[in-house]
Amino acid sequence: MAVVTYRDALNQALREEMHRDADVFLMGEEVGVYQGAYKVSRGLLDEFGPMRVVDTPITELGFAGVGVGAAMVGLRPVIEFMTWNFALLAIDQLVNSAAKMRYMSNGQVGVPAVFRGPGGAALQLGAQHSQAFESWYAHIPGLKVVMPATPADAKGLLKSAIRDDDPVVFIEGEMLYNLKGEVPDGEHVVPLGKADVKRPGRDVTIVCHSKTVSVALKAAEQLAGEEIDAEVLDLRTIRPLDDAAVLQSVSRTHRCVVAEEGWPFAGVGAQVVDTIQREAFDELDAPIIRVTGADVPMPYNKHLEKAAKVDPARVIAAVHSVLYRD
Amino acid sequence: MAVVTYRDALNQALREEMHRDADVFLMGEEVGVYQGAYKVSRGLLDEFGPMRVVDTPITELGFAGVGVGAAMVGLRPVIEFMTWNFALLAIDQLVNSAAKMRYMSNGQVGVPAVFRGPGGAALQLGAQHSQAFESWYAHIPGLKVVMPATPADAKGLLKSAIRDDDPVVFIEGEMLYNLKGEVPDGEHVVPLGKADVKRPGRDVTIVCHSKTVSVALKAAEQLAGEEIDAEVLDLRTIRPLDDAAVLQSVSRTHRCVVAEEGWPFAGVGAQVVDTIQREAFDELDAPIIRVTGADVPMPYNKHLEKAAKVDPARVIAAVHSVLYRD
Amino acid sequence: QMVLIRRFEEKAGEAYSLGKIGGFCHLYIGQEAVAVGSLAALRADDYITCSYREHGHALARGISARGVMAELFGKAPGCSGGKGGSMHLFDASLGFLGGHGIVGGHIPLTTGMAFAAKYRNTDQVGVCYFGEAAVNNGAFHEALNMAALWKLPAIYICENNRYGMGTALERASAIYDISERACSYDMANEVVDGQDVLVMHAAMERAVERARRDKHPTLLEVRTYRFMGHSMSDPIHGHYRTREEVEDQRKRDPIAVWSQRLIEDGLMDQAAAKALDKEVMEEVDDAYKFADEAPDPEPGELYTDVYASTRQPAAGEAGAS
Amino acid sequence: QMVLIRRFEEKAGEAYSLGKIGGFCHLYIGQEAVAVGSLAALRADDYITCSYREHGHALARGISARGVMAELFGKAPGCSGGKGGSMHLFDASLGFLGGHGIVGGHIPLTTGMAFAAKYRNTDQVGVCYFGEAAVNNGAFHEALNMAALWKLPAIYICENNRYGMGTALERASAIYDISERACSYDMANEVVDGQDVLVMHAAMERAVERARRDKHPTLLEVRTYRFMGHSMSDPIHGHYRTREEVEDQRKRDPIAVWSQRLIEDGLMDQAAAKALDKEVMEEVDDAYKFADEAPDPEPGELYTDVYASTRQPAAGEAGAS
Ligand SMILES: Cc1ncc(C[n+]2csc(CCOP(=O)(O)OP(=O)(O)O)c2C)c(N)n1
Ligand SMILES: Cc1ncc(C[n+]2csc(CCOP(=O)(O)OP(=O)(O)O)c2C)c(N)n1
Ligand SMILES: [Mg+2]
Ligand SMILES: [Mg+2]
Repeated sequence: MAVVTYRDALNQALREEMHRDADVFLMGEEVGVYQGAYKVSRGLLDEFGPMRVVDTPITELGFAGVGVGAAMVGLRPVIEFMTWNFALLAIDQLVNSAAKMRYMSNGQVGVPAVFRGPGGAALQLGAQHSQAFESWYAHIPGLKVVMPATPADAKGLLKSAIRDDDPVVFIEGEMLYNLKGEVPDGEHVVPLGKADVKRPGRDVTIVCHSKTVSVALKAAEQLAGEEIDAEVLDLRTIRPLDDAAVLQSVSRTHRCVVAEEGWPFAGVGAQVVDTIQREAFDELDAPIIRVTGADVPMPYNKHLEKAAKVDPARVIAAVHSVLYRD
Repeated sequence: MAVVTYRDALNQALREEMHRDADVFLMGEEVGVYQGAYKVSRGLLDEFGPMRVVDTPITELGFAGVGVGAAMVGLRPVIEFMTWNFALLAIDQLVNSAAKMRYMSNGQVGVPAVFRGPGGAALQLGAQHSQAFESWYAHIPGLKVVMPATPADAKGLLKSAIRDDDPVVFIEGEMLYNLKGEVPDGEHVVPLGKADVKRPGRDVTIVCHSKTVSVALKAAEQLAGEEIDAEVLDLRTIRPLDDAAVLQSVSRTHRCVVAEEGWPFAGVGAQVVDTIQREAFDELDAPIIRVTGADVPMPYNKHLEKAAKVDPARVIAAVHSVLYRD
Repeated sequence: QMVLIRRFEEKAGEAYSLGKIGGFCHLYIGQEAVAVGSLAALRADDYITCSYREHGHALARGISARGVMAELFGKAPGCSGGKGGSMHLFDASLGFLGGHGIVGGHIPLTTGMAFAAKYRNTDQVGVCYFGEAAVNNGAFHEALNMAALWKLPAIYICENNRYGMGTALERASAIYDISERACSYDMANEVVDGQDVLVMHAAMERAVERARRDKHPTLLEVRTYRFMGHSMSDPIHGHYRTREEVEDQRKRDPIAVWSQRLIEDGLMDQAAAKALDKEVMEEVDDAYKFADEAPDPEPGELYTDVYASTRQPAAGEAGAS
Repeated sequence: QMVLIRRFEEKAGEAYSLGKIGGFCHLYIGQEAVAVGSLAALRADDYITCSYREHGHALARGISARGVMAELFGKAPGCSGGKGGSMHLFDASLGFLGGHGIVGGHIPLTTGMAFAAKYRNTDQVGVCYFGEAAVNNGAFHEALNMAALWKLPAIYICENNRYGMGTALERASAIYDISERACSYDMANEVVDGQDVLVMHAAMERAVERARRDKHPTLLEVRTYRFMGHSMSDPIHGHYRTREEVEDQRKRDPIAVWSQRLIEDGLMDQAAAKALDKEVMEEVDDAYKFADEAPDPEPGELYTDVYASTRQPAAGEAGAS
């Protein structure tokens, strides 16, 4: 097991898959000469050349469509959005082209493409650059949505996403790129659609994904000090959601908190709550509490920004309330 | 009270508001010479001229941005999307410009614009033309989302939306345009943010909006035959959601079904469920069941399409299950 | 082929009025020479995408009248299994990669297919058909810039029928000659008479050669005209154009132009023309009968082809609940 | 003013390295003559929008150094209350309608402001500043087409500094002369030397006259250069350009060009130049001190200005829960 950063884990996945399959190529803004806006693609241009590592103009709608078109005829594009905020310009191609092609064509034409890049907030990037859209993409039948929280998952899930025959929305975390963690050597693939217990526990289930996983783990540590044993369940894939894993955990703990970085209204957590109360109504000893980003555009000021984000304190408060400890 | 169609009610609202306020103008594809793709703007070009009823090129991103820009300097644009499916191309302007301008500018610059057009499915328009995106827009702080189900609400809510100082996403129903109903004569304004009990009942609450309101009413009628007295609560405004009205109804009926046209994952109904279980956990005698559109791109074949849509039978089945009658 | 398309569309219009075809239905009557003349210049392995007004292109590319008509009827043997519909005709085996419903949305797709041809170093060509109203859309601008920048074997065929729904070209575009838009991308361009199938064919052959051999994309502005309404719900001449204008344009009916020439050149006589028409009518009637009697897709088809795996994500069952 | 911007940006860079400014910070050093020369040709009631590289425009338009610096520090007295940040500077009273962070996104906004001017029949002008990389984006295409089609009083100023982040113009655009893109819209256009403030001013005055008097929009391609990295996190010359190129470009420093001329023309001497610089330095230091000591926004500000009514939608409280 080597310790690598989330960034390098993604870089390994790209390199390995491009070696494995000549149909895999990377396209996006600054992925080549600039080595990637966040250096995820460092070294790939030199290694694979400009036909397989393609710098594009700032035309998200256009190059997303190019990726879909190339995938329609059998290539396996990995389309990088510098951030998912900019992908709003391309969303018509993801929703109206990528997600529907297989269905409209009665299975004749699939779109084996991966759309990836960092989502959510970083530090003081302001309202237009600090948004989490996973619940949007997960709303769309035809798309899959993957959000790794650790270097090992980042590598293993990206490899699966590239090999998947359906369009995959792969949302990374800008704040996670420098996160270090152990990654199994050699071929390491993590299946899509499987949640992962990042910390087992008996008293309460904290459902989370992406950046909120480390927040939940921090909260769980502190809670352990209060004799509260929290289970941290990392969804990893948002669509298809691993309902079984969620229900299984909650039917053991009977209490649940759902944390996510995004806005509350119709977020991923709302779907998790719906599923739990529908399928495990009698298992619940308390209402499920969600912890989400504040329901406002992200402010620039660092204190306001901090207050808008999910932190261990708010997760702990939610756990206390589902345990009626407050 | 005059009986008018939903289409004409909208037309009246536009005409009256354009007479009332010279800053109000209508812009979009085919709104003028063609009299509106769905004839909602019939007669307005002749009455107000080409400066206030503006035909645009097929450039949703562009003319949505034009609307936002005009609103930033004080005009009150009503931007028509021929359908909300096409608005995906403009969504960057709604989310990154309209929804955030007031916040980013510290309250200096608001965007008093209305974006309107038909949403959801009609008949056999296929996968790209049959989508309901209300949960997407309602996810965004800074936007308001309004969806009238009757001619009276269509008129009253559109007038409120036009007078509102924030960007309003106003989603009509193509299948509702010919719906007839009584509309109060003279000035008729319906406030945003208020749900409406379309049918009072004691045994179960059916939360719905837009096209599912008539479906719920049909279901309620049949249920009455089985001695089940269903309350039909029309949300009318999706954001801000009238939580108080929902909670009030459910705490009387103790049982709830949530119906919506859109896809299930993180839909509007998921948010309603989250709110109810959080705020009225002990009031619930059964899990809340959602009835949604099938989780697939809309098929063209009419039988498959019918099977994909919400209908009274599925609402009734859901009511039976929350009443443990099956 | 032009006659086939004409008769097919007439029949489709008939079926629509009988309620056998639903949804939006955009007829190609008046523009037949564009699809027929241009597609004849392509190879079997080239890639084609169209807008929603694509019945003619589908037939000209070789999808059977039965396959297209059955799709319009939404039946299982339709070329998209009855799940796509009039706006979404597909036949991957012919490189016919859709009917697309979002104006301009398929232009970048074609750029991507041309990219794939270059990537794989084949000499395939990607061809995209769209209307003149689509050139004002950002997707057109972004897609053509990349095709020219990367020297891709793509051909963009703008079928300029003067109107986008009820909006005349000059009320939507700041310039009248769409072909001039090519200058923004330093792209080859030509204005073509779309009512003369031979002229269309010749221009297309030049474009195909540029793409296949020189890897240089082309923008063709094809001047044509829509004889019918925008879709079945639109009158032939609404508020936006006059009966006179339509009548006047009908004088240059592409089929008349063509048969006249054949007759002048002695390549065909009235009898042969009649025979051809009869033959075509039979094919169309057969297609109609086939479509009418064909089965609907199985109810279970509702949930297939959402993903490569037939399995539905959990939310799917919720939706069906 | 150019000197003010230069010193201000140097100070901002300093503050950034000290961690007093966070997020993305895009300096305007090297391009000062563009904002100063062009904005001087405008009237107080005209509308201006910019990209995220807008510190210079904000200062040139008259937002105080204190107001801009405090915003970069995220402080309450900042011109956007500390909630907007470096990329989102606003002062509605000056018609300075933002700093915008989505490349190309503000171009249609300006078209809308110009539309409003025409709608109200005032003779205001809408001016939009954006980089050369934005011209490949669909928003540019759609916005300029409408401005030309509707004859709106808009001026589109493309600050061509040769690079969009690490991508050279010629690697992103199929044509080198951006001004030629105007031909797609039959729009007036000009190529301007952006390093000479007087040349810039003269060109802008012509454009303003066309807009104000003739209601005819203009696309100005302004040739300039970015002396620093794309943002604070980007080295001055990364993999994408050479030190030599940067050094070479620095020879045409807009401030040197300008002061040299003044001195040649005897309008200024070295002493006066020094004095001016000193004065400016004091203003910038004052701004820095002010920003550093200024208070943060009240915690409650997190929830204000989301809607006109301060009241939050129910979901808001959920989010805060
Ligand atoms: C993005 C988008 N906006 C609007 C529509 C509605 N619409 C369908 S066809 C059409 C007109 C297109 O005209 P043109 O491109 O000239 O093609 P034609 O119909 O003349 O063949 C419009 C506005 C759409 N399908 N997509
Ligand atoms: C739609 C979109 N895509 C990508 C980005 C990321 N980005 C920010 S600035 C920039 C380069 C823009 O270059 P240019 O337009 O030339 O302006 P300059 O920075 O040179 O002033 C990019 C790619 C963005 N902000 N918006
Ligand atoms: Mg047309
Ligand atoms: Mg630049």
